Amino acid sequence: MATISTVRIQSEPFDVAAEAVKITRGRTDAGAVVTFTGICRGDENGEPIAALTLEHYPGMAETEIESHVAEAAARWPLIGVTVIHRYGRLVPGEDIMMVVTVSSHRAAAFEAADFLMDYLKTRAPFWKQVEKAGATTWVEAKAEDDAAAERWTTGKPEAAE
Amino acid sequence: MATISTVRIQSEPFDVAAEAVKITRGRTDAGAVVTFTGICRGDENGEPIAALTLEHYPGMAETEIESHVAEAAARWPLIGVTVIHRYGRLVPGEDIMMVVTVSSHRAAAFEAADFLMDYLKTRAPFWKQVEKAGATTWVEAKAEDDAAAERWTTGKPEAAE
Amino acid sequence: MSRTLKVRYFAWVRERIGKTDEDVDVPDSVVTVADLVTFLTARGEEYAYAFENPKVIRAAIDRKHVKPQTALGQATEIAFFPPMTGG
Amino acid sequence: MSRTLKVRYFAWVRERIGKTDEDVDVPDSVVTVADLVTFLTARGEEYAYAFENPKVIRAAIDRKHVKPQTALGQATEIAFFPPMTGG
Repeated sequence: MATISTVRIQSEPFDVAAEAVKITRGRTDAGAVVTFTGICRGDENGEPIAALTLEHYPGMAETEIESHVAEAAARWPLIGVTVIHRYGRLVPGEDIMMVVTVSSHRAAAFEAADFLMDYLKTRAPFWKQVEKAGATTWVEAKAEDDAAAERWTTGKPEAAE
Repeated sequence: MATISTVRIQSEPFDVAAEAVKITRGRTDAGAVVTFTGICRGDENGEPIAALTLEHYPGMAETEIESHVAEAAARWPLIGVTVIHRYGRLVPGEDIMMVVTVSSHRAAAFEAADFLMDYLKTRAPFWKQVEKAGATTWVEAKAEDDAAAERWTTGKPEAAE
Repeated sequence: MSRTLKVRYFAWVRERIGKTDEDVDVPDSVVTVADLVTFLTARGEEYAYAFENPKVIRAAIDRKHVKPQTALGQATEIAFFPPMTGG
Repeated sequence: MSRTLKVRYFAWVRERIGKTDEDVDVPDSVVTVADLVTFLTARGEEYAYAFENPKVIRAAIDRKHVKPQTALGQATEIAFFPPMTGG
Protein backbone atom coordinates (compact mmCIF):
# COMPACT_ATOMS: atom_id res chain seq x y z
CA MET A 1 0.00 0.00 0.00
CA ALA A 2 1.36 3.41 -0.95
CA THR A 3 1.25 5.53 2.17
CA ILE A 4 0.85 9.29 1.89
CA SER A 5 3.51 10.55 4.30
CA THR A 6 4.38 14.05 5.37
CA VAL A 7 7.05 15.19 7.83
CA ARG A 8 7.52 18.84 8.72
CA ILE A 9 9.69 20.59 11.27
CA GLN A 10 8.58 24.16 11.77
CA SER A 11 8.40 26.94 14.34
CA GLU A 12 4.82 27.86 13.40
CA PRO A 13 1.76 26.30 15.06
CA PHE A 14 -0.04 23.48 13.24
CA ASP A 15 -3.66 22.45 12.76
CA VAL A 16 -4.03 18.76 13.50
CA ALA A 17 -7.62 18.54 12.18
CA ALA A 18 -6.63 20.19 8.88
CA GLU A 19 -3.72 17.74 8.55
CA ALA A 20 -6.07 14.78 9.06
CA VAL A 21 -8.48 16.11 6.43
CA LYS A 22 -5.61 16.47 3.92
CA ILE A 23 -5.24 12.68 4.08
CA THR A 24 -8.89 11.62 4.23
CA ARG A 25 -10.52 14.15 1.90
CA GLY A 26 -12.27 12.58 -1.08
CA ARG A 27 -11.47 8.99 -0.22
CA THR A 28 -13.68 6.24 1.17
CA ASP A 29 -11.13 3.63 2.25
CA ALA A 30 -10.21 5.45 5.47
CA GLY A 31 -12.07 3.93 8.41
CA ALA A 32 -9.92 5.13 11.32
CA VAL A 33 -8.09 8.35 12.06
CA VAL A 34 -5.90 8.64 15.15
CA THR A 35 -4.33 11.93 16.16
CA PHE A 36 -1.89 12.64 18.93
CA THR A 37 -1.00 16.14 20.03
CA GLY A 38 1.79 16.79 22.51
CA ILE A 39 1.29 20.00 24.47
CA CYS A 40 3.76 22.03 26.56
CA ARG A 41 2.70 21.53 30.19
CA GLY A 42 2.90 24.23 32.83
CA ASP A 43 4.81 22.14 35.32
CA GLU A 44 7.40 19.40 35.56
CA ASN A 45 7.66 17.30 38.72
CA GLY A 46 5.51 19.87 40.51
CA GLU A 47 7.71 22.84 39.56
CA PRO A 48 6.22 25.53 37.31
CA ILE A 49 7.69 25.87 33.82
CA ALA A 50 7.91 29.27 32.08
CA ALA A 51 8.80 27.89 28.66
CA LEU A 52 10.34 25.05 26.69
CA THR A 53 12.86 25.64 23.91
CA LEU A 54 13.40 22.96 21.31
CA GLU A 55 16.54 22.83 19.20
CA HIS A 56 17.03 20.49 16.25
CA TYR A 57 19.60 19.64 13.60
CA PRO A 58 17.99 20.91 10.38
CA GLY A 59 18.23 18.35 7.62
CA MET A 60 19.12 15.49 9.94
CA ALA A 61 15.92 15.75 12.00
CA GLU A 62 13.64 15.51 8.95
CA THR A 63 15.56 12.52 7.56
CA GLU A 64 15.48 10.66 10.88
CA ILE A 65 11.75 11.20 11.40
CA GLU A 66 11.04 10.26 7.78
CA SER A 67 12.86 6.97 8.24
CA HIS A 68 10.67 6.15 11.26
CA VAL A 69 7.55 7.12 9.33
CA ALA A 70 8.69 4.77 6.53
CA GLU A 71 9.17 2.01 9.11
CA ALA A 72 5.62 2.54 10.44
CA ALA A 73 4.27 2.43 6.88
CA ALA A 74 6.11 -0.86 6.30
CA ARG A 75 4.80 -2.42 9.54
CA TRP A 76 1.15 -1.35 9.37
CA PRO A 77 -1.27 -0.94 6.44
CA LEU A 78 -1.52 2.84 6.54
CA ILE A 79 -3.28 5.14 4.11
CA GLY A 80 -1.46 8.17 5.46
CA VAL A 81 0.84 9.46 8.19
CA THR A 82 1.68 13.05 9.03
CA VAL A 83 4.21 14.14 11.63
CA ILE A 84 4.77 17.79 12.47
CA HIS A 85 7.28 18.81 15.12
CA ARG A 86 7.83 22.38 16.21
CA TYR A 87 11.10 23.98 17.31
CA GLY A 88 11.89 27.21 19.11
CA ARG A 89 10.47 28.62 22.34
CA LEU A 90 7.05 27.32 23.38
CA VAL A 91 5.05 28.42 26.40
CA PRO A 92 2.71 26.19 28.45
CA GLY A 93 -0.48 25.35 26.57
CA GLU A 94 1.21 25.52 23.15
CA ASP A 95 1.29 22.47 20.90
CA ILE A 96 4.72 20.84 20.51
CA MET A 97 4.18 18.06 18.04
CA MET A 98 1.52 15.98 16.35
CA VAL A 99 1.03 12.63 14.69
CA VAL A 100 -1.88 11.67 12.46
CA THR A 101 -2.32 8.11 11.24
CA VAL A 102 -5.07 7.01 8.88
CA SER A 103 -5.93 3.41 8.06
CA SER A 104 -8.88 1.28 7.01
CA HIS A 105 -8.95 -0.32 10.46
CA ARG A 106 -8.47 1.06 13.91
CA ALA A 107 -5.77 -1.32 15.18
CA ALA A 108 -3.26 -0.28 12.49
CA ALA A 109 -3.94 3.43 12.99
CA PHE A 110 -3.63 3.08 16.76
CA GLU A 111 -0.48 0.98 16.85
CA ALA A 112 1.34 3.08 14.26
CA ALA A 113 0.54 6.30 16.13
CA ASP A 114 1.74 4.74 19.41
CA PHE A 115 4.97 3.57 17.75
CA LEU A 116 5.70 7.00 16.25
CA MET A 117 4.86 8.78 19.50
CA ASP A 118 7.27 6.65 21.49
CA TYR A 119 10.00 7.49 19.02
CA LEU A 120 9.20 11.20 18.77
CA LYS A 121 8.97 11.73 22.53
CA THR A 122 12.23 9.94 23.30
CA ARG A 123 14.72 9.67 20.45
CA ALA A 124 13.65 12.22 17.87
CA PRO A 125 16.53 14.56 17.03
CA PHE A 126 15.57 17.39 19.35
CA TRP A 127 17.14 18.85 22.44
CA LYS A 128 14.87 20.41 25.02
CA GLN A 129 15.62 23.30 27.32
CA VAL A 130 13.34 24.13 30.24
CA GLU A 131 12.92 27.57 31.80
CA LYS A 132 12.00 27.30 35.47
CA ALA A 133 12.14 30.11 38.03
CA GLY A 134 14.56 32.08 35.90
CA ALA A 135 16.97 29.19 35.43
CA THR A 136 17.32 27.44 32.10
CA THR A 137 18.39 23.79 32.02
CA TRP A 138 18.78 21.14 29.35
CA VAL A 139 16.49 18.13 29.71
CA GLU A 140 18.27 14.79 29.95
CA ALA A 141 17.07 11.64 28.16
CA LYS A 142 14.62 9.69 30.34
CA ALA A 143 15.09 5.98 30.97
CA GLU A 144 11.31 5.51 31.33
CA ASP A 145 10.66 6.88 27.85
CA ASP A 146 13.43 4.73 26.44
CA ALA A 147 11.75 1.63 27.86
CA ALA A 148 8.48 2.56 26.11
CA ALA A 149 10.35 3.04 22.82
CA GLU A 150 12.09 -0.31 23.21
CA ARG A 151 8.78 -2.17 23.13
CA TRP A 152 8.98 -1.77 19.37
CA THR A 153 12.43 -3.16 18.75
CA THR A 154 11.53 -6.85 19.01
CA GLY A 155 9.17 -8.73 16.75
CA LYS A 156 6.46 -7.50 14.47
CA PRO A 157 3.05 -6.22 15.55
CA GLU A 158 0.02 -8.44 15.00
CA ALA A 159 -1.54 -6.04 12.52
CA ALA A 160 1.41 -6.40 10.15
CA GLU A 161 1.18 -10.16 9.88
CA MET B 1 -8.65 13.40 39.68
CA ALA B 2 -11.97 14.87 38.56
CA THR B 3 -12.35 13.99 34.89
CA ILE B 4 -14.37 16.23 32.59
CA SER B 5 -16.53 13.73 30.72
CA THR B 6 -19.02 14.23 27.94
CA VAL B 7 -21.09 11.63 26.09
CA ARG B 8 -23.40 12.54 23.25
CA ILE B 9 -25.44 10.49 20.81
CA GLN B 10 -26.61 12.57 17.90
CA SER B 11 -27.50 12.40 14.23
CA GLU B 12 -25.57 15.61 13.40
CA PRO B 13 -21.89 15.64 12.41
CA PHE B 14 -19.31 16.50 15.08
CA ASP B 15 -16.08 18.48 15.16
CA VAL B 16 -13.37 16.43 16.87
CA ALA B 17 -10.86 19.31 17.07
CA ALA B 18 -13.46 21.60 18.68
CA GLU B 19 -14.27 18.87 21.21
CA ALA B 20 -10.58 18.52 22.11
CA VAL B 21 -10.23 22.28 22.58
CA LYS B 22 -13.24 22.33 24.92
CA ILE B 23 -11.23 20.15 27.29
CA THR B 24 -7.78 21.73 26.93
CA ARG B 25 -8.66 25.42 26.62
CA GLY B 26 -7.14 27.59 29.31
CA ARG B 27 -5.37 24.80 31.18
CA THR B 28 -1.68 23.90 31.34
CA ASP B 29 -1.77 20.42 32.86
CA ALA B 30 -2.76 18.71 29.59
CA GLY B 31 0.32 17.22 27.94
CA ALA B 32 -1.27 14.69 25.61
CA VAL B 33 -4.42 14.70 23.50
CA VAL B 34 -5.46 11.57 21.62
CA THR B 35 -8.37 11.60 19.21
CA PHE B 36 -9.93 8.74 17.34
CA THR B 37 -12.43 9.20 14.54
CA GLY B 38 -14.31 6.28 13.03
CA ILE B 39 -15.35 6.90 9.43
CA CYS B 40 -17.89 5.08 7.24
CA ARG B 41 -15.85 3.19 4.64
CA GLY B 42 -16.96 2.72 1.05
CA ASP B 43 -16.49 -1.03 1.01
CA GLU B 44 -16.72 -4.08 3.21
CA ASN B 45 -14.85 -7.26 2.29
CA GLY B 46 -14.33 -5.83 -1.18
CA GLU B 47 -18.02 -5.11 -1.81
CA PRO B 48 -19.07 -1.48 -2.23
CA ILE B 49 -21.27 0.02 0.49
CA ALA B 50 -23.93 2.63 -0.35
CA ALA B 51 -24.66 3.58 3.26
CA LEU B 52 -24.64 2.52 6.88
CA THR B 53 -27.63 3.04 9.16
CA LEU B 54 -27.09 3.06 12.91
CA GLU B 55 -29.93 2.43 15.31
CA HIS B 56 -29.67 2.85 19.07
CA TYR B 57 -31.79 2.57 22.21
CA PRO B 58 -32.15 6.18 23.34
CA GLY B 59 -31.51 6.56 27.03
CA MET B 60 -29.87 3.16 27.40
CA ALA B 61 -27.07 3.91 24.92
CA GLU B 62 -25.98 7.11 26.72
CA THR B 63 -26.02 5.36 30.12
CA GLU B 64 -23.97 2.41 28.87
CA ILE B 65 -21.35 4.58 27.20
CA GLU B 66 -21.19 6.84 30.26
CA SER B 67 -20.46 3.86 32.48
CA HIS B 68 -17.52 2.86 30.23
CA VAL B 69 -16.24 6.43 30.25
CA ALA B 70 -16.42 6.37 34.06
CA GLU B 71 -14.46 3.10 34.07
CA ALA B 72 -11.75 4.65 31.85
CA ALA B 73 -11.58 7.65 34.18
CA ALA B 74 -11.14 5.32 37.16
CA ARG B 75 -8.39 3.30 35.46
CA TRP B 76 -6.31 6.11 33.98
CA PRO B 77 -5.46 9.62 35.22
CA LEU B 78 -7.50 11.55 32.69
CA ILE B 79 -8.18 15.27 32.55
CA GLY B 80 -11.03 14.82 30.12
CA VAL B 81 -12.86 12.33 27.89
CA THR B 82 -15.43 13.04 25.21
CA VAL B 83 -17.34 10.41 23.26
CA ILE B 84 -19.74 11.32 20.48
CA HIS B 85 -21.56 8.64 18.53
CA ARG B 86 -23.85 9.34 15.60
CA TYR B 87 -26.98 7.46 14.60
CA GLY B 88 -29.06 7.44 11.44
CA ARG B 89 -28.02 6.93 7.82
CA LEU B 90 -24.38 7.69 7.02
CA VAL B 91 -22.74 7.52 3.62
CA PRO B 92 -19.09 6.55 2.93
CA GLY B 93 -16.68 9.26 4.04
CA GLU B 94 -18.93 10.47 6.86
CA ASP B 95 -17.74 10.36 10.46
CA ILE B 96 -19.46 7.75 12.65
CA MET B 97 -18.01 8.28 16.09
CA MET B 98 -15.17 9.94 17.97
CA VAL B 99 -13.23 9.65 21.19
CA VAL B 100 -11.02 12.34 22.68
CA THR B 101 -8.86 11.63 25.71
CA VAL B 102 -6.71 14.25 27.45
CA SER B 103 -4.11 13.52 30.09
CA SER B 104 -0.86 14.90 31.46
CA HIS B 105 1.02 11.99 29.93
CA ARG B 106 0.72 10.18 26.65
CA ALA B 107 0.41 6.61 27.94
CA ALA B 108 -2.79 7.32 29.89
CA ALA B 109 -4.38 9.22 27.00
CA PHE B 110 -3.44 6.47 24.55
CA GLU B 111 -4.54 3.50 26.61
CA ALA B 112 -7.85 5.07 27.65
CA ALA B 113 -8.69 5.94 24.03
CA ASP B 114 -7.82 2.38 22.93
CA PHE B 115 -10.00 0.91 25.72
CA LEU B 116 -13.00 3.11 24.80
CA MET B 117 -12.57 2.43 21.08
CA ASP B 118 -12.61 -1.33 21.60
CA TYR B 119 -15.84 -1.00 23.56
CA LEU B 120 -17.52 1.46 21.17
CA LYS B 121 -16.68 -0.51 18.02
CA THR B 122 -17.89 -3.84 19.42
CA ARG B 123 -20.33 -3.68 22.30
CA ALA B 124 -21.72 -0.15 22.29
CA PRO B 125 -25.52 -0.21 22.16
CA PHE B 126 -25.90 0.26 18.42
CA TRP B 127 -27.14 -1.93 15.62
CA LYS B 128 -25.70 -1.42 12.19
CA GLN B 129 -27.41 -1.91 8.87
CA VAL B 130 -25.43 -1.99 5.63
CA GLU B 131 -26.78 -1.06 2.20
CA LYS B 132 -24.97 -2.96 -0.55
CA ALA B 133 -26.08 -3.28 -4.17
CA GLY B 134 -29.67 -2.45 -3.27
CA ALA B 135 -29.88 -5.01 -0.46
CA THR B 136 -29.95 -3.96 3.18
CA THR B 137 -28.58 -6.33 5.82
CA TRP B 138 -27.96 -6.15 9.56
CA VAL B 139 -24.33 -6.46 10.62
CA GLU B 140 -23.61 -9.31 13.03
CA ALA B 141 -21.30 -8.99 16.03
CA LYS B 142 -17.70 -9.81 15.06
CA ALA B 143 -15.68 -12.33 17.06
CA GLU B 144 -12.43 -10.51 16.15
CA ASP B 145 -13.66 -7.25 17.68
CA ASP B 146 -14.83 -9.09 20.78
CA ALA B 147 -11.33 -10.49 21.27
CA ALA B 148 -9.88 -6.96 21.14
CA ALA B 149 -12.43 -5.79 23.70
CA GLU B 150 -11.63 -8.72 25.98
CA ARG B 151 -8.03 -7.58 26.38
CA TRP B 152 -9.41 -5.12 28.93
CA THR B 153 -11.36 -7.50 31.12
CA THR B 154 -8.40 -8.92 33.05
CA GLY B 155 -6.08 -6.99 35.33
CA LYS B 156 -5.39 -3.31 35.53
CA PRO B 157 -3.25 -1.32 33.10
CA GLU B 158 0.20 -0.21 34.22
CA ALA B 159 -0.68 3.47 34.03
CA ALA B 160 -3.36 3.09 36.70
CA GLU B 161 -1.06 1.60 39.32
CA MET C 1 -54.73 -10.98 36.80
CA SER C 2 -52.45 -9.13 34.43
CA ARG C 3 -50.48 -5.96 34.11
CA THR C 4 -49.36 -3.71 31.30
CA LEU C 5 -45.72 -3.60 30.22
CA LYS C 6 -44.19 -1.36 27.58
CA VAL C 7 -42.27 -3.62 25.19
CA ARG C 8 -39.74 -2.11 22.77
CA TYR C 9 -38.09 -3.75 19.77
CA PHE C 10 -34.88 -2.79 17.98
CA ALA C 11 -33.05 -3.65 14.76
CA TRP C 12 -34.28 -6.82 13.01
CA VAL C 13 -36.46 -7.78 15.97
CA ARG C 14 -38.35 -4.52 15.34
CA GLU C 15 -38.45 -5.20 11.59
CA ARG C 16 -39.78 -8.73 11.98
CA ILE C 17 -42.48 -7.73 14.48
CA GLY C 18 -43.26 -4.61 12.48
CA LYS C 19 -43.49 -2.28 15.51
CA THR C 20 -41.07 -0.09 17.45
CA ASP C 21 -42.97 -0.61 20.72
CA GLU C 22 -46.32 -1.63 22.17
CA ASP C 23 -48.12 -1.93 25.48
CA VAL C 24 -48.64 -5.60 26.29
CA ASP C 25 -51.01 -7.04 28.90
CA VAL C 26 -48.86 -9.61 30.60
CA PRO C 27 -50.61 -12.32 32.68
CA ASP C 28 -49.19 -13.07 36.12
CA SER C 29 -48.13 -16.52 34.92
CA VAL C 30 -45.36 -14.75 32.96
CA VAL C 31 -42.59 -14.44 35.56
CA THR C 32 -39.25 -14.26 33.73
CA VAL C 33 -37.90 -12.68 30.56
CA ALA C 34 -37.89 -16.15 28.95
CA ASP C 35 -41.57 -16.56 29.92
CA LEU C 36 -42.35 -13.28 28.19
CA VAL C 37 -40.56 -14.41 25.01
CA THR C 38 -42.68 -17.59 25.01
CA PHE C 39 -45.83 -15.56 25.62
CA LEU C 40 -45.02 -13.11 22.80
CA THR C 41 -44.07 -15.93 20.40
CA ALA C 42 -47.63 -17.26 20.70
CA ARG C 43 -49.13 -13.92 19.61
CA GLY C 44 -48.57 -14.48 15.90
CA GLU C 45 -46.27 -15.38 13.04
CA GLU C 46 -44.31 -12.12 13.15
CA TYR C 47 -43.42 -12.75 16.81
CA ALA C 48 -42.58 -16.39 16.13
CA TYR C 49 -40.25 -15.19 13.33
CA ALA C 50 -38.58 -12.54 15.52
CA PHE C 51 -38.00 -14.96 18.38
CA GLU C 52 -37.29 -18.09 16.29
CA ASN C 53 -33.77 -18.32 17.69
CA PRO C 54 -34.05 -17.10 21.31
CA LYS C 55 -30.28 -17.57 21.85
CA VAL C 56 -29.46 -14.51 19.76
CA ILE C 57 -32.08 -12.31 21.42
CA ARG C 58 -30.88 -9.85 24.06
CA ALA C 59 -33.15 -8.10 26.54
CA ALA C 60 -33.04 -5.06 28.79
CA ILE C 61 -35.40 -4.22 31.65
CA ASP C 62 -35.69 -0.53 32.39
CA ARG C 63 -32.59 0.00 30.18
CA LYS C 64 -30.35 -2.51 31.93
CA HIS C 65 -29.20 -5.77 30.33
CA VAL C 66 -30.92 -8.83 31.79
CA LYS C 67 -30.72 -12.58 31.30
CA PRO C 68 -33.60 -14.87 30.16
CA GLN C 69 -34.05 -16.17 33.71
CA THR C 70 -34.35 -12.66 35.19
CA ALA C 71 -37.75 -12.01 36.82
CA LEU C 72 -39.75 -9.13 35.34
CA GLY C 73 -40.42 -7.89 38.88
CA GLN C 74 -41.52 -4.26 38.94
CA ALA C 75 -40.36 -3.59 35.38
CA THR C 76 -42.21 -0.89 33.45
CA GLU C 77 -40.27 -1.24 30.18
CA ILE C 78 -38.63 -4.23 28.53
CA ALA C 79 -36.70 -4.20 25.25
CA PHE C 80 -35.73 -7.01 22.87
CA PHE C 81 -32.93 -6.72 20.34
CA PRO C 82 -30.10 -8.61 18.59
CA PRO C 83 -26.54 -8.51 20.01
CA MET C 84 -25.16 -4.98 19.77
CA THR C 85 -22.58 -4.42 17.08
CA GLY C 86 -21.01 -1.12 18.01
CA GLY C 87 -20.41 1.82 15.72
CA MET D 1 48.87 17.49 5.50
CA SER D 2 45.42 18.54 6.68
CA ARG D 3 41.91 19.09 5.41
CA THR D 4 38.99 21.31 6.32
CA LEU D 5 35.92 19.87 8.01
CA LYS D 6 32.74 21.72 8.92
CA VAL D 7 32.04 21.01 12.59
CA ARG D 8 28.61 21.76 14.07
CA TYR D 9 27.57 21.87 17.71
CA PHE D 10 24.12 21.55 19.26
CA ALA D 11 22.44 22.09 22.64
CA TRP D 12 24.84 22.39 25.58
CA VAL D 13 27.83 21.35 23.47
CA ARG D 14 27.11 24.46 21.37
CA GLU D 15 26.65 26.58 24.50
CA ARG D 16 29.90 25.42 26.10
CA ILE D 17 31.96 25.93 22.93
CA GLY D 18 30.16 29.18 22.21
CA LYS D 19 29.72 28.52 18.48
CA THR D 20 27.05 26.92 16.32
CA ASP D 21 29.64 25.73 13.78
CA GLU D 22 33.13 26.30 12.48
CA ASP D 23 35.54 25.14 9.79
CA VAL D 24 38.34 23.14 11.38
CA ASP D 25 41.66 22.20 9.76
CA VAL D 26 42.03 18.57 10.70
CA PRO D 27 45.51 16.99 10.43
CA ASP D 28 45.74 13.58 8.76
CA SER D 29 46.70 12.04 12.11
CA VAL D 30 43.04 12.47 13.14
CA VAL D 31 41.41 9.32 11.77
CA THR D 32 38.31 8.57 13.86
CA VAL D 33 35.55 10.56 15.54
CA ALA D 34 37.23 9.88 18.90
CA ASP D 35 40.51 11.26 17.49
CA LEU D 36 38.69 14.43 16.48
CA VAL D 37 37.22 14.82 19.99
CA THR D 38 40.74 14.53 21.44
CA PHE D 39 42.05 17.02 18.87
CA LEU D 40 39.25 19.53 19.60
CA THR D 41 39.62 19.12 23.38
CA ALA D 42 43.20 20.41 23.07
CA ARG D 43 42.04 23.61 21.35
CA GLY D 44 41.01 25.39 24.56
CA GLU D 45 39.10 25.40 27.81
CA GLU D 46 35.68 25.75 26.19
CA TYR D 47 36.32 22.59 24.16
CA ALA D 48 37.70 20.73 27.18
CA TYR D 49 34.51 21.70 29.06
CA ALA D 50 32.18 20.61 26.23
CA PHE D 51 33.94 17.25 25.84
CA GLU D 52 34.76 16.64 29.53
CA ASN D 53 32.56 13.51 29.56
CA PRO D 54 32.98 11.96 26.08
CA LYS D 55 30.52 9.14 26.98
CA VAL D 56 27.55 11.47 26.79
CA ILE D 57 28.61 13.05 23.50
CA ARG D 58 26.88 11.86 20.35
CA ALA D 59 28.18 12.48 16.82
CA ALA D 60 26.82 12.48 13.28
CA ILE D 61 28.81 12.47 10.06
CA ASP D 62 26.99 13.99 7.11
CA ARG D 63 23.78 13.79 9.19
CA LYS D 64 24.02 10.12 10.08
CA HIS D 65 24.71 8.85 13.61
CA VAL D 66 28.24 7.46 14.03
CA LYS D 67 30.23 5.82 16.83
CA PRO D 68 33.48 7.16 18.34
CA GLN D 69 35.51 4.53 16.43
CA THR D 70 33.99 5.50 13.07
CA ALA D 71 36.57 6.80 10.60
CA LEU D 72 36.01 10.33 9.33
CA GLY D 73 36.65 9.11 5.78
CA GLN D 74 35.34 11.50 3.14
CA ALA D 75 33.14 13.39 5.64
CA THR D 76 32.41 17.03 4.86
CA GLU D 77 30.35 17.77 7.96
CA ILE D 78 30.47 16.39 11.49
CA ALA D 79 28.18 17.34 14.37
CA PHE D 80 28.54 16.89 18.14
CA PHE D 81 25.60 16.98 20.53
CA PRO D 82 24.16 15.47 23.74
CA PRO D 83 21.75 12.48 23.56
CA MET D 84 18.53 13.52 21.87
CA THR D 85 15.56 13.95 24.15
CA GLY D 86 12.59 14.03 21.76
CA GLY D 87 9.78 16.54 21.76
